[in-house]
Amino acid sequence: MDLQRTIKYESDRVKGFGREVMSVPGCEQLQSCIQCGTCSGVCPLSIYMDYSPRQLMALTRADFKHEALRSVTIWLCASCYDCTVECPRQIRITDIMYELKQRAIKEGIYPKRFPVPVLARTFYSMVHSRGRVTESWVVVKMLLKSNPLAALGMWKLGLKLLTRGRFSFKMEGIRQRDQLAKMMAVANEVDSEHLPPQEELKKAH
Amino acid sequence: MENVSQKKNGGEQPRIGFYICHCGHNIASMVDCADVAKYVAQLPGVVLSKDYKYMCSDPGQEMIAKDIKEHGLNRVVVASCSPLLHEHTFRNATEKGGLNPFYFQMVNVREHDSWVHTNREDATHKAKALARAAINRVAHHKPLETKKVPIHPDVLVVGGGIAGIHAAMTLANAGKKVILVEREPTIGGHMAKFDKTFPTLDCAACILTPKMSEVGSHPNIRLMTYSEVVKVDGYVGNYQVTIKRKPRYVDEELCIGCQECIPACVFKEPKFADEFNEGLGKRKPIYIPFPQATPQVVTIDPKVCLNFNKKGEVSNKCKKTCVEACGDKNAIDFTQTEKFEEIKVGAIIVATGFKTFDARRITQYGYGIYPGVYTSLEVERLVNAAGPTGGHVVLRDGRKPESIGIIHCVGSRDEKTNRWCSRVCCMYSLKLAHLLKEHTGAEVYNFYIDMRTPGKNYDEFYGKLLEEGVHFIRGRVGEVTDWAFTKEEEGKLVIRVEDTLAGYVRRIPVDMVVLSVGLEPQPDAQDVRRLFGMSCGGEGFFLERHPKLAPVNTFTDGIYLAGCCQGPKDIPDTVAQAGAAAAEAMQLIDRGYIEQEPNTAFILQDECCGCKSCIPLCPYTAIVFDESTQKAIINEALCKGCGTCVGSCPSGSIVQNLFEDDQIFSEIEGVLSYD
Amino acid sequence: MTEKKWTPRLVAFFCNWCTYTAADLAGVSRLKYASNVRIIRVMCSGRIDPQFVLEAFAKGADGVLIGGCHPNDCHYVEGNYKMLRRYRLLKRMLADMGIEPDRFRLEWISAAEGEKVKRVVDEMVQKLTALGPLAWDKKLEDWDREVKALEEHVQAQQTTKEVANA
Amino acid sequence: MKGTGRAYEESLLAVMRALGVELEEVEDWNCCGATAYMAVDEVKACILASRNLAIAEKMNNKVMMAPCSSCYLILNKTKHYLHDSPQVNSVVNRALKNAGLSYSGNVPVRHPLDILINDVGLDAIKKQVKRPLKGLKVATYYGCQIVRPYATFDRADNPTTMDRLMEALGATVVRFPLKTRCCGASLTGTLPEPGLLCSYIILKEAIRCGAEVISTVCPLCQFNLDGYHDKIAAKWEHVEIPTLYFTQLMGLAFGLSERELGLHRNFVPMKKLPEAQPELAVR
Repeated sequence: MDLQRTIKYESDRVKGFGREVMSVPGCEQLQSCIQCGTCSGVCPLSIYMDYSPRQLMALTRADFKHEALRSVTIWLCASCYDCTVECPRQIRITDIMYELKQRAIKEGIYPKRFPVPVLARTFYSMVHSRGRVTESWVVVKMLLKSNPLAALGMWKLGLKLLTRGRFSFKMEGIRQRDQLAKMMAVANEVDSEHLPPQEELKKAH
Repeated sequence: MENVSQKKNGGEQPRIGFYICHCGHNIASMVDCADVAKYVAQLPGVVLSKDYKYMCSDPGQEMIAKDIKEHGLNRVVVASCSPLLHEHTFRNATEKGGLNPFYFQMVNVREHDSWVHTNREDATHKAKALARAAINRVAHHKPLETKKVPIHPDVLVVGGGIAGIHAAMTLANAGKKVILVEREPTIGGHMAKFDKTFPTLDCAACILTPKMSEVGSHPNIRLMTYSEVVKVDGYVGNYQVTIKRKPRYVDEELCIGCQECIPACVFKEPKFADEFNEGLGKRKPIYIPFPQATPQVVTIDPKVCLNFNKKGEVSNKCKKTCVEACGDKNAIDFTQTEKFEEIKVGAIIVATGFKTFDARRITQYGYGIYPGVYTSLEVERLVNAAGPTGGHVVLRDGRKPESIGIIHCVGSRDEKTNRWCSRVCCMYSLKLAHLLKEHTGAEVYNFYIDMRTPGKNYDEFYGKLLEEGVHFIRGRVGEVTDWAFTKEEEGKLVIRVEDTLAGYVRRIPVDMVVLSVGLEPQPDAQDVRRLFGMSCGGEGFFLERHPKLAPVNTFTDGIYLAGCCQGPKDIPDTVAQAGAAAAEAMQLIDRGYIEQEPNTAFILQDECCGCKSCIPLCPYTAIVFDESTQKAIINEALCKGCGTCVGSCPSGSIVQNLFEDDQIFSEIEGVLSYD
Repeated sequence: MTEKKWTPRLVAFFCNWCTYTAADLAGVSRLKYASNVRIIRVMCSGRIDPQFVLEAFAKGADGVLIGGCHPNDCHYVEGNYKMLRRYRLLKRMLADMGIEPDRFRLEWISAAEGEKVKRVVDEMVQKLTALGPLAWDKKLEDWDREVKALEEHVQAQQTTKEVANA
Repeated sequence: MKGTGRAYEESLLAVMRALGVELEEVEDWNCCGATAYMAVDEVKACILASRNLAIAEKMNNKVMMAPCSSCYLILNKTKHYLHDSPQVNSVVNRALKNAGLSYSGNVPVRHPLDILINDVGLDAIKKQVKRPLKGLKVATYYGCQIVRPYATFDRADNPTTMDRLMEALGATVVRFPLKTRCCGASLTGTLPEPGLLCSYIILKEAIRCGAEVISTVCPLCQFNLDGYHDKIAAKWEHVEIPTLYFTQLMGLAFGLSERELGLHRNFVPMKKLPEAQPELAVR
């Protein structure tokens, strides 16, 4: 039997992480969490999570940054907002999940080959460059990046979609891409921390 | 202006003594008291300026009295807490020094300064400005006399729950005449519905009903059930209260409580939802809520009685078998109508109680959707031997539950419904867990956020429940549904919850769900508040004058609070509070008179131009027009001192004592002159 | 005293029963708000003479706040309505005199609303800071001077007329 | 909406045409920045959404109708952020300005369901019903994002707008406790098991409640509940029940053709269709 020490020392905390998250608009209420577990109780995905949403709130507030950002939980969140609506302290848990997802992507510490963040990034870059998404390409790119083998299993569904006119490989895009680019330029100015380029990400794993 | 005021005060130069209180660290930590005292010392008219640790203490008060004599002070200013708290104290100290008590002015540098600001420099600056204003103002003060008004010795108690019952009994036993008004047909309130009481598990009826019948027969108590207060006039010591007496169609004097009319009713079976049993049982149109109801008088419900039409008018369509059964007692009287009665009292105790949270508001717990979901109050009736099932716990479909989930904090500690902790739910949930286990032998699960058992022998009771094998799961339930995912869940109600201590999300199938509903203000609390001139806190419970030092007083003198109308509390606390309210009321009426703040207004007859614009403004019709002199006159006995007429007199000829124009102008100048 | 940055001066008239008590509650609850406010207690908002407001502005206040009981809740039945009537009129008059509407405000604050005292004071101080100093006392002086100059001018003209007539 | 949600677009346009509601596509719209995008950058998601809002405002429309739950949510969320957070507001406004756009917050973002019930009204809808869905048992499935978290036109815990709409069409609405439970759509593509389980539970429960068809308001939900029956059967059990857009059901009741409503694009076919009722059609 492998024994593991589970104790946490003060040095395991990244002091200020919780404060930082709680200073983001929409995440302030986390301060008043009473750890009642309603969020986990209503979450349809909590049955697959390593940390329950409640635990994730506690970890975040207590500055356990690495534990929180490495958690599968944030990638399992389907944004159904049930927790946000039910929380007796009106904590916007879904928004906090988004905040943690963003941080995990920025820091590049999400689980390896885990498809959700890859989808998010692929979706993101396509919108960034073209203004719209073409579902087929997102899915294909995502599968190739995360799990090429699984792609084979999806062909059947794809075929069905094609025959019903619901799936098209024609690239969608908006006409005024420059307009969007200008808008994004402002955001990039503000947000000096750009996404790490793909290569760096690969190195990180 | 200086000269004018001196002339008015008999030409006497003001010799002002100024004191600033540290209030321990409360003021001193944010305001540099010594600096303020130094600043005030150099203001005109100030003879003496001191800072002191606790001005309200005996030495503090004695210091004022001593300084007045030694330094020949004729004005006193104290900067400390709110005048609503200690103005009276320092006026007394001023009087002790041989001055008229109204030569005093108070500066609020705690509630309005040190407690609400964060920058010491700014707070000190503000304290100086406020002190300066008071120094300016006090120079214009005049000697005044308080008026003594006799007090009516009777007390009105509103609400006949355990709080009202105890308050009424305490007063009545002390020889005071009490009028107890209850809106329902019987007194007893919520407590009468309970089965057992925590933590001792003594039977609620056994300890309550003797008190109820004592109230019913006490020579000093006049019991008015099925009645409501509709109007309150007057002021402390002299209230005129109008009480509406609803028709119960039974003469309370003539009914002897034999209840022979009930079986005689044309409805052979009881078929109308019984309020006392939370709708779980049935009653007839003529009924007595429960066997020990006080008074022992039946009531006829015109909404369902056949002798009334839809509009509630007597139709005489029924055979009136009840009247027959009553025979020559002749107690049933269909001619009764709503009556209004005016009474006079000196003090009022408001004990109007609470309402339980409507569990339908939290749809995900399925109350009103799944028949297996009950409120805690319904379960109180289910486990009660006198309840609708004779104390047998059977579900609405007739089954006996094998597993029961009790959900705490339903409508408590929830920003979306009620923010506050209802204080009694943890303990009554434990009690119900015990009783349900005892009655059914079922597996009982308690779902709680935090277990709150702070009370004498309360935590021991929790320990006992743990030993009894009741399951405790720390987690607020997400949902109660009836869809099954596994075999074991089929035909059951499934509680989905995170067991936060074990760290798992769990699905627990049960037969019966008990929602421990919280306590909230009565739906008409706002109307009652207006009726009695009280305030409500943000959550809607009546506001006490001070949370620590005046917990049963309201902001209106002579009106006191008892029980859950002031906030959720358990029976011991309610009884203690009811006793306190009774003592406060006695303190008032036993003194025999009250001193009224001399802040009434008067009209300078030489300056009044007779325009009459003040007359319609007075809500108390205290201003009359003297046709012979063509001037308005204020009846001081009727004036309550609001000053509305003063603020609108076009010729400036009305003066309000304690709030004279000069005094306020000098205060305005004062707060703005220090920069 | 060292040279301090200008901060607005806010004079508040609070009724004894509701708003003054609410301010006490804010204190007891240790809510924190701007220290620029100076509270003056009156028994009822109905007591507040329009002259008090004018006097406050004239003596250098940058804003005036009036606090009374909510409608229907007045301790003296309807003093707050009387204040409301005066407030409406006074507000228009002040606007004519060049005082921005944000400088004069009436709020119903019940004894339970300590939080509202904080919010209203903070909001008002924020607005006053944005508006800058009113310095009405200086303006009044200017007006006095103008009026005086005008009077002198008229008088001088009259004198010249008289002289000419003579 | 040209992709997987194509049938929604077709049926929505057909139904709105029948009811006389004028629709105009937001010119050169861009992606709203839904769930996946939010995960990468919230502010940028808001910028994306605000571009659509700004264009809609420029086009002088009274209302912006967002038929997809995700878009509806994100556009509303952006409005909230712009209102509540000065930081977000300033960045977004600068971004808009840089692109020569502006948004004042005047155009409300509303869901077709909201517009149909509250503006068009059930009476007007009833008038269009030519083939009532008599006897058809419908489970109304709202999913997550239209009533959560910004429940503006219906209750978050127990929405009823679609129930009332279906009843107006003549259908029987079954009691369905999972009407707002998440379908897991945002996961199915990436983490099949949890996503599929969510769908499986919803389908199974709809059948248990006696429904013959699930009515949905969101292209993602429709795709998710409709598209994976074989996978669910392989993993758990065979649960087959058709999932239609509420607009498709409306169209059927209005007597529009199956082709017009894009019914052929659904995977699980609707077996039981309302029969034409000549006397009603004549009237």
